[in-house]
Amino acid sequence: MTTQLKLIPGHKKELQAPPVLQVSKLSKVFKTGDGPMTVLQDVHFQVAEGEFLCVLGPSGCGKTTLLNVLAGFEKPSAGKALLEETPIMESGPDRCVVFQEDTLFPWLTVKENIAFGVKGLSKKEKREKTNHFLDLVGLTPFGDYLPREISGGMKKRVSLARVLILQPRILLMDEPFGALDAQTREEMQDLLLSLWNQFHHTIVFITHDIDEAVALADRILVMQKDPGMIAKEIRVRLSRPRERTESSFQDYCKALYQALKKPQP
Amino acid sequence: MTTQLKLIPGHKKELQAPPVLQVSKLSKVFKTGDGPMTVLQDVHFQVAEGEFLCVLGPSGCGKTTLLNVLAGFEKPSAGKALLEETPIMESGPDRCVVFQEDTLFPWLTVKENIAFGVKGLSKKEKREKTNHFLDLVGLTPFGDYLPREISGGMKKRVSLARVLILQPRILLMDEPFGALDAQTREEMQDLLLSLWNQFHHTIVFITHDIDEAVALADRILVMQKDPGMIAKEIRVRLSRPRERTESSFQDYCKALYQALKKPQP
Amino acid sequence: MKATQNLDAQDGFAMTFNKPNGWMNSFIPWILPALFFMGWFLVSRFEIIPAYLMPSPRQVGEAGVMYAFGTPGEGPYAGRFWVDAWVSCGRVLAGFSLAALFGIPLGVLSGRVDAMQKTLSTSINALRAVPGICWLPLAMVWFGIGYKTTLFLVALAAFFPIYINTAVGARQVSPLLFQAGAMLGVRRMNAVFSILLPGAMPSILAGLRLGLGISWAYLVLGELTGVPNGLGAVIMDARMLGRIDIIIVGIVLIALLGRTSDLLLSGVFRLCFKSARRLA
Amino acid sequence: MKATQNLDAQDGFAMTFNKPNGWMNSFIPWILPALFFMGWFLVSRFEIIPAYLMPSPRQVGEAGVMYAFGTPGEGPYAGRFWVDAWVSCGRVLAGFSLAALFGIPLGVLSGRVDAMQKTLSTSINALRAVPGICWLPLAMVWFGIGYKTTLFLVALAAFFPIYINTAVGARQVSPLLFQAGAMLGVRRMNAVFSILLPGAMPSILAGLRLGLGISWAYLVLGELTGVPNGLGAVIMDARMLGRIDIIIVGIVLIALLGRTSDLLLSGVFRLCFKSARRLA
Amino acid sequence: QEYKVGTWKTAQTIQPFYYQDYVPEGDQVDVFSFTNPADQKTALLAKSLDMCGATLAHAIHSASQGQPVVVVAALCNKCSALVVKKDGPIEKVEDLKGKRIGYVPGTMHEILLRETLTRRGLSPIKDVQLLRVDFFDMGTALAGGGIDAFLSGEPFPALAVDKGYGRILAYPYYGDAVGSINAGMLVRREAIEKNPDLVFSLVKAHAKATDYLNLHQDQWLKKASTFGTPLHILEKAAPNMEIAWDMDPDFVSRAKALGERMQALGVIQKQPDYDALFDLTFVNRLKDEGYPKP
Ligand SMILES: Nc1ncnc2c1ncn2[C@@H]1O[C@H](COP(=O)(O)OP(=O)(O)OP(=O)(O)O)[C@@H](O)[C@H]1O
Ligand SMILES: Nc1ncnc2c1ncn2[C@@H]1O[C@H](COP(=O)(O)OP(=O)(O)OP(=O)(O)O)[C@@H](O)[C@H]1O
Ligand SMILES: [Mg+2]
Ligand SMILES: [Mg+2]
Repeated sequence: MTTQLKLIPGHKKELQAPPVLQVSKLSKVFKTGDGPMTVLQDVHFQVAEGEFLCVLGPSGCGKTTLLNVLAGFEKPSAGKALLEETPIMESGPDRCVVFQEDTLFPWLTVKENIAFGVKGLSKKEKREKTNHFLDLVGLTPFGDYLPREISGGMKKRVSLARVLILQPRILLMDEPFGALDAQTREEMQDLLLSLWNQFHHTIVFITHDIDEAVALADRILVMQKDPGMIAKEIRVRLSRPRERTESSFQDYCKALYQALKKPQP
Repeated sequence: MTTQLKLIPGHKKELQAPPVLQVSKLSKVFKTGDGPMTVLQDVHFQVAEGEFLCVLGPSGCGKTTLLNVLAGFEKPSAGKALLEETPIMESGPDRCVVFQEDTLFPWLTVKENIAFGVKGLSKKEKREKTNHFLDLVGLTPFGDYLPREISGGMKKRVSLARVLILQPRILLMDEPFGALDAQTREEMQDLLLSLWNQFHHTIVFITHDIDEAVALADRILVMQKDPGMIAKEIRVRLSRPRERTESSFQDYCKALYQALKKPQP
Repeated sequence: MKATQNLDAQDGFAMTFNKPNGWMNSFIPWILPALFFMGWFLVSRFEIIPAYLMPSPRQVGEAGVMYAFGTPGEGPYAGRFWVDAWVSCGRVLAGFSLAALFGIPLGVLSGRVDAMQKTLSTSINALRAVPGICWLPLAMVWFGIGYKTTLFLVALAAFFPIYINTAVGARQVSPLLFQAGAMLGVRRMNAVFSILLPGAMPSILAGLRLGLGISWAYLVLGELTGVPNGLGAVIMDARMLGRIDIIIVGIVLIALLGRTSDLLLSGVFRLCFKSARRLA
Repeated sequence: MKATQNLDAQDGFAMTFNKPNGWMNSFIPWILPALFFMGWFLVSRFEIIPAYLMPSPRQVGEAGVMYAFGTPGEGPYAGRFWVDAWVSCGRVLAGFSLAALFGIPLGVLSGRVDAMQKTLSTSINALRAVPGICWLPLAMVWFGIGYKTTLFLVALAAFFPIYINTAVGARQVSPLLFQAGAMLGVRRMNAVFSILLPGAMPSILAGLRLGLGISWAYLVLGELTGVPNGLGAVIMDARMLGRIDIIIVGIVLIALLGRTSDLLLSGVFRLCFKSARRLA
Repeated sequence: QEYKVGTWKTAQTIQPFYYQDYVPEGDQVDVFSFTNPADQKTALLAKSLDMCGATLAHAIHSASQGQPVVVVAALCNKCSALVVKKDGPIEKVEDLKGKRIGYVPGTMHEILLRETLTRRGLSPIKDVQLLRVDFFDMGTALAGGGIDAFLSGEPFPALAVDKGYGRILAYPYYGDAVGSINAGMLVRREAIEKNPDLVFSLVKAHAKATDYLNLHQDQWLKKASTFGTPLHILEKAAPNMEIAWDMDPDFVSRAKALGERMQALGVIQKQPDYDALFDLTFVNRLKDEGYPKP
């Protein structure tokens, strides 16, 4: 595991590092039966090394589409998406995605799903590493279950574990905790934060939950709909751990609530 | 439509009506490969005519199982579930369910899905009624789309519309808004409340979202896990419309937050 | 909001093609037959295989024209095509319908009722390996010679894929859909028609299409004995007399009829059933 | 947390059965054959159909014993079974493997590449309606008489269901799984083996099972000409001589071998592939 | 009265198609065509047919299995030929040593082939390689080089000659044994017992049709060509085809010789009762009635 830890350039965080991800004037137009449809328009932002960025927006505003471009699944129609100055062309294990939908491999057990992307380790190391991350997401008793035998919430945890195990530089997360109950969701948020503190991933986290965004993010991009654009950018200047009951927390929530409401007529 | 409105005994609400649903000492044990598994144990509660009851509990505590018993999909292992003194044997359009999973018929359009359960109306009446409820859930432009062509959130709205159109006495809702973004969720909550005011359904609403429970319910049952039991019952004595920012609202939230945390060691 | 089904576009595995336009679309399916034909033409043009073994396209064309448009008496098989095609279509349709009549209900039962599945599957899976020709002597004893035996053989062959695919399809319909139906007031048997069959439709249609193809393929066997005409009978006669040209005419005609009936079947189902139109 | 797959229990449509215990489970599949056998026994016991048309179980049994255990020369077919079964199994295996070798890759291509689908589907859908016997004269010209022709005919018949089912299965694998794979570092061609084939496995296995059944059924055709032995050859000889008892022995043996090979195929796949074991 | 008759669609088995002209006024003859004697016989036994054609080998085989069939008239004689590759090295039967020969086990033609070989001092087991090939595929196999020779019935030999790849090496008729007998008309025993007049009507029609066609060979071949074989091939084959109806004790003794060969080969286990299998009463009754008129 040590070899891989070296790959995570956590130390760079202190230096004023250049942005890891740069999105400039990005637009995405889909051809549909009813003609072209602009889903993203002139989206422009940067993500710094080790930053926790949340993208908050209503359903259908293009959050997943944006993520797909960053992940390399979709090409931009206009503008650029750069990973350290290089245009993003392909997906790969340096930019891991936790999908909104269930994308576990149904023919693999929980353990096998988690171990799927691990390469270049001995069998034993691989097993140990898998068990470690299985434990991290609290699924130790369910390692040999198949995806169809566990609940939706548990599936999400497996999805998280199978990318965390790759210790990617950049984590792209698409409403990963949307399907969890309030309590588990908070646990998972705490877990994610602790892992982030440990490994210094750069995280782009998509959510439609205001509380969640405030609890997690260094910075929040509020997206509007039709076409998908960034309506507002809010830097969350709260120390961690954050307390939901604090009034400063609530202030951020209210501000975001307003920001989300505004563009609607 | 008038004929069906008569069926809704909204006027009874004023009289001290007997409970519509009575659940007493209900247990449910599933046989699994690893032996029997007690999912529900000694669950005991009543629902009055026209009441809005929320069941709040963590993932996997047995909420869906409880609902399945009330809907008539599962038989209790012990104890009773009575609908107006009669044991619940079968499911039927008097107890409509909005499921947690997607259960739209994939070969029917949005409109056809909504009209599916409507019986005994002329074609024209049926069409008008369908359009009315399509409008109620804000999907008028999407009437001719297929389920696979609309988003997860929109599917939930269709699921709601297709049972609302039957104007059932009892609505059983299993985390219906869990998949919606914060804003749309609030809209839907408002919509549900306004419909409830209009038609006086008796509602059993399952959620894992504390805010949602407080915003909606007359009474909240907090469930605990392993085995599924009712840990606490809280009557929400707030006038409607309720404001999330009010401190009394927040007090209820905190109380529930505590109640959910407690049983865990 | 319409999310187009772009199976090939995004997944990084399948090659991405520019959507061919309409003209291309109706052209592409003919590439393979055209190539094949060219090969055949060249082979016979340069007499790589002697004509008595592999008749030339011209010979086959002439035999085909004679078969289709000759006046009866002008030569063997002259002008018989229309009657043959007509009766054969009738027999295929009848046999196929019979197979569907048994295959779909039994398949639905097997797919949904465990005990039924257990009772039938072993026997049916064993029987489907039995060569059709083995049944011919038995069918003649059971049904006499003629139409009924023909029907039985064609129906038997088509039964297996229809039954198997219907069972698979019926098994895959989600129990949640039945719950939803029950909750919306669909009562027991009704659920078969309003939920089970539509839900299993893609699989059922696939089974029917396979079955229809096999019906044509077994026509030869069905018309081997006791019926005076039909495409299958002509093919067997031609085989008996070593008329390879007529056999090739038969191949082409049955391939055409098979494909046409396949398109018709799909078309009719799409026309009649929402589920066939909208699923898969 | 294990949610058992209770397709039948909850849905209000399918009948609910108490799970039959192990003893019952292995008993039920034999009900139908037993009933059938009893009917046959009674029919011949009371001579409802004369024995020369429908041999009695005893006669067939004797013919079967002679075929399997007789010493060569003791009578026609005596003791030939073991050699016949051995060579026929070999031919079926070879033809079936050949069909899988072409059918699976072409099916995968057709399922995932639109242009491929367009190029192949019309031709293949047309050809699958062509009776197998039509290919016999052509196959003899192409491959000469003997093993190769046998192989071709068996493989051709098995090809269609394998190809079609693989294509359907490949088409249904969710593009999201490929995205997930790509994100986890699975590179292009690798995705075929680690995602596409496992995802399409239930459908592929169904196709292979159908194909294997058809391989057996077409053995008769494959062994009609040019090979000296084999179950198909025996059946055709028996047919030529009108030995219905031997034909019935053939039916039973091929049904048994077909079923056995079907179970073996499923078993081997379940053993070798997680996806076959764990998906439906 | 209705008659159902089965036959092959070949020139030498064509007579049933003419029965209609020779049955009593108002009677109806339905002719069903088959490709295989076993199918016809099964249909006969299942009472789907009143009479059908069958090779004598098949009739003997059926009778030896105890099936209640009776031959009541001859159908055709000759019709067989041993064919080799046109430009091949084989000039006489002896040259077949070491060659591959196509045959169908259990048939007339197998017996004739073995007879031919043995008479020329070749052992069918040691000296040649017999290869199972369906009759209909023999021509293709010979042309393609898969086999060096085959023995089968017309029109395949004539066809092979006409198409230019085949040459007739020998005709397998030997007067002192099986001779040139080939096929006969079969009925159920029960029909003879219960309804001899019906059988007689058919035999009579058969005889008249046969004689008519023998007199009008052009019509015979023209009709036969409608089955699919070109006329000029049939004309070449004609000398090797003999349609017939009469049976005499000599005919039966040749059949016995055939039966013996079959038993020696193991095709049948025991000899049938030839007196029961061949019923000459119908042809004799016909002759007693003064047919054919001189
Ligand atoms: N491949 C596609 N072709 C056409 N339209 C598409 C495609 N993918 C997405 N869209 C459309 O783009 C819009 C934005 O979709 P997207 O999935 O990015 O929204 P989202 O913000 O992720 O919503 P949600 O919160 O519901 O997941 C939607 O209207 C969707 O229908
Ligand atoms: N048919 C069944 N057989 C066996 N176990 C079952 C069955 N249905 C549910 N369970 C188990 O019962 C427990 C409760 O399940 P249930 O679906 O009722 O939970 P829930 O509260 O609805 O959870 P969630 O919030 O995730 O929907 C789970 O552990 C589940 O695995
Ligand atoms: Mg999304
Ligand atoms: Mg639930």
